[in-house]
Amino acid sequence: MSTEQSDTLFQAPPMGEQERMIEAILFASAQPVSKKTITDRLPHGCDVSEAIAHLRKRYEGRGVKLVKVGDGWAFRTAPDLGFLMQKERYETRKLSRAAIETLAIIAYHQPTTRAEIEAIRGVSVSSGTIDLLLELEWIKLGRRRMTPGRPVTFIVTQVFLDHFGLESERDLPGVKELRDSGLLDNRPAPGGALGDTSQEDDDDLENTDQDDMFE
Amino acid sequence: MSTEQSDTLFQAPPMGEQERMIEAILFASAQPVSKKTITDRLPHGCDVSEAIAHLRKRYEGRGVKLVKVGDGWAFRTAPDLGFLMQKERYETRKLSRAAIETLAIIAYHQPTTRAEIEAIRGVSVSSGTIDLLLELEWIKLGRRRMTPGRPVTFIVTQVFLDHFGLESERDLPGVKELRDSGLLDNRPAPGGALGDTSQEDDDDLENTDQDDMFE
Amino acid sequence: MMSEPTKEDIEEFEQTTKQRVASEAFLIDVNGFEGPLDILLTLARTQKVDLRKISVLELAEQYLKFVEEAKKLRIELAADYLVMAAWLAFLKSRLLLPPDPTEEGPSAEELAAHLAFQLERLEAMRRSAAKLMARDQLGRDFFVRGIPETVSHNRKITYTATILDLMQAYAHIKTKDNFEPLHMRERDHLYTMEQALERMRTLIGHAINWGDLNQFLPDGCRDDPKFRRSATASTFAAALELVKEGKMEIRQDENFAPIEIKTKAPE
Repeated sequence: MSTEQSDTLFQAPPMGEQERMIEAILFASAQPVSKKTITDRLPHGCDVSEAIAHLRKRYEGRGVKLVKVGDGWAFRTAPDLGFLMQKERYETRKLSRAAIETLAIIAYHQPTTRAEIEAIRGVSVSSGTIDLLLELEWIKLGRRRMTPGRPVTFIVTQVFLDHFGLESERDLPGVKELRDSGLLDNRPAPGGALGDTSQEDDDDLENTDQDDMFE
Repeated sequence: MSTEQSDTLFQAPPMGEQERMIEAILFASAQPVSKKTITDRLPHGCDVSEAIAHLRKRYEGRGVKLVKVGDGWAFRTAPDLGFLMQKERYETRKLSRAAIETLAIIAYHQPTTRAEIEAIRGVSVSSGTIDLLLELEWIKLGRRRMTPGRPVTFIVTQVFLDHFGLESERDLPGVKELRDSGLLDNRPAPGGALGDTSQEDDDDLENTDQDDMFE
Repeated sequence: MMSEPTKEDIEEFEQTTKQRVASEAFLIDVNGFEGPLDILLTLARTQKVDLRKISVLELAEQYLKFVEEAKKLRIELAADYLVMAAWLAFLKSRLLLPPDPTEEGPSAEELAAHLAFQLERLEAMRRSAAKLMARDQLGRDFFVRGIPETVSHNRKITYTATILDLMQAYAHIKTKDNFEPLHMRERDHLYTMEQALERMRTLIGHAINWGDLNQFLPDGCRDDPKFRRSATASTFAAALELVKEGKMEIRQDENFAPIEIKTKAPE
C-alpha cells in the first residue's frame, strides 16, 4: 500500500481516480506505456504501481486484460477470445487446369506414376499440384511400381469418387464415350492453345483475380 | 431479460461470457461497431442488446466508457480525463464560421438542400465549405429531393456523431426545443420575397423525410 | 478670423468623432458580415428584446439608416445589401399605411413575421452551432482506442471440380497429341520382335545350311529403310531368342561380317 505523504503540496487524487486515469491513458495510447511515462502524465503524488495492480485485478477474467509488454503496459484482448478477431471467409475455387488434368490422368490411368503423368501432359508436374490433390484427399499413394527406381504410383480415393458422384473408377466415361459425346473433338481447349507452355507453371494458388470475386 | 430458448441447437454462451466477447470486440476497434456486426461475430443465440446494457453499466464511471454512436457501439475515454491526453490530441482544422453554421444547419435540418442552407444563412454557400465538411466525413449526400430539379440533400454521418459524442441526431443540443418552437420548420417566405432561393425547390413535399429522421 | 474653439465645440467634435468612428467601425466591418441578414440580426440585437417581439418597422429603419451612413461614407455596398434596403423600404411603407384590401399577395404583417422568423431561425442556428462546438470532441476531449486490433481474415478455400471438368480435361489431353501410353500406337513402319519370332518359327525348319540373317527379313524391307532397321533388330532379337531355346545356331566370322543362322539339328 502507498504511504500517505502528508507533506506533498498537492493532494494526489484518490486511488480510484488514479486507476481511471491510467485506464484512459493505456486505452488511448498507440503504444504500451511505461510506468515512468504514466507517472509523468499523472498528477503529482500518484502511486502508479498500486493503481496498475488494482486495474490489472479489475480486468482479470474480462474480455481484455492489462498486460506488461516490454517495460510498458497495454490492454490486449483476452487470449481465449482471439477467435473473435478472426473472420473466417469461405471461398470456393475452381481447380487449376494443371490440377484437373493431373487428376484426370490419375483417374483414367491409375495406378500411375508422376513420370507417366508428365509424359501424358507433356509438361512437368509441380509438387504443388500433387500436394494439393493429396491434401484434398482426391488422390493417394498406390503401390510402388516394380520397375527400376520403384516409383510411387497415385490412385484416386473414395473422397474423389464421392465428390464426383462415381460408384467406382469404372464409372468414368471411357475414351470412346468421350469421343461420342464430342468431348474428344479436336478443338482447342478452353483457355489456352495446345502445347501452351504456360501450363508448366502449375500454380494452383495463383488466381488472385478470382479471389476478389468471392470477397 | 432474454427468454431462454431451450430449443436452440447450440447453447448460447452465458451472459457474462457474451459480455466479455463484446468487450473484446469493441476494445479492438477504433470505429464504432454496429450491433449487426457484433451479432455476426458472436456465437449463435447471443443477446447482444442485453450484454451491451450490462457492459455499459459495468463501465459507468470508469476511465473509458461504452457509448452508442448511431447504430454502433464504441469505447471512448471519459471526457473529463481529456487533460491527460495531450499526447494523443490531434489538431482539428479550425473551421470557419460559415463551415460551422453550415454544419449545424445540416445537422438540425437534415436532410437539407444547399438552397435551404442559403435561405437560412442569407448568403450563398461556397463549394469549399461543403467540400470541407464532406472531406471531414461529417456530412454526406442523402436522398435527392423529389422536387423539381431533384436537388441533392445533405445529412450528417456516424463520424459526425462520433466526433461530437452524440448517440443520434435526436441528441443534438436543444433540438427538441427548436422543433417545438417551430424553428426547424420549413417555412417558405410568403410570396417568395427576399430572394429566398429555397423557393426553387418547393419544400412542401419533402417533410416526410425529416419526420423519419427525428421521430 | 477664426475664434478659438470653445470647450463645447471640442466636446461636440469629440462626440461626433466618436460617433463617426463607431459607425465607421461598424461599416468598415461590413466585410466581416455575412450578408444583409447577418447585419439585420446584429441590428436586431441592439433592440435588446426577444427576437419574437422585435419591431420589424424599427429594424427596417435601423437598416435604412445604416445604408444611408454607408452612402455618406462612400462605402460601396454589395448589391444584395441594396436589394434588402429596397425591400425593407417597401415593407416599411406597407407597415405604415393602412392595409389596402384590393392588393394581392401577402400582407405587410406576414412579410414582417417571416423576416422575424428568419432572424430568429438564424440566431437559433448560430446558438446551436456554438453549443455543438462546445461539446466534448473526439481527439480533443475524448479518445479512441490507441492500439486497435485488426480483424484478420482467414480464408477457407474449397476447391470444386465437376465430372464434366474432369472429362473435359482428359479430353483435352487426349486431343493434344494423341499420346496413348498404355495402348501401343499403330506403328506402320515398325516390325516387332513378336512378329519376327512368329516368322522365324515358320521358316527355321528350312534353314538346314548356314544362311544370312537378312534372308529372313519380311517383305517390303527394301523400300523402307526405317522398316528395314526395325525388322533387322527384331529378327536378330528373335534369332537370339530361338538360339536360347536351343532351336537354332548363330555365328559371325568377324565384326560387321554377315550374321548367319541355321537350324540346329536335333541331337
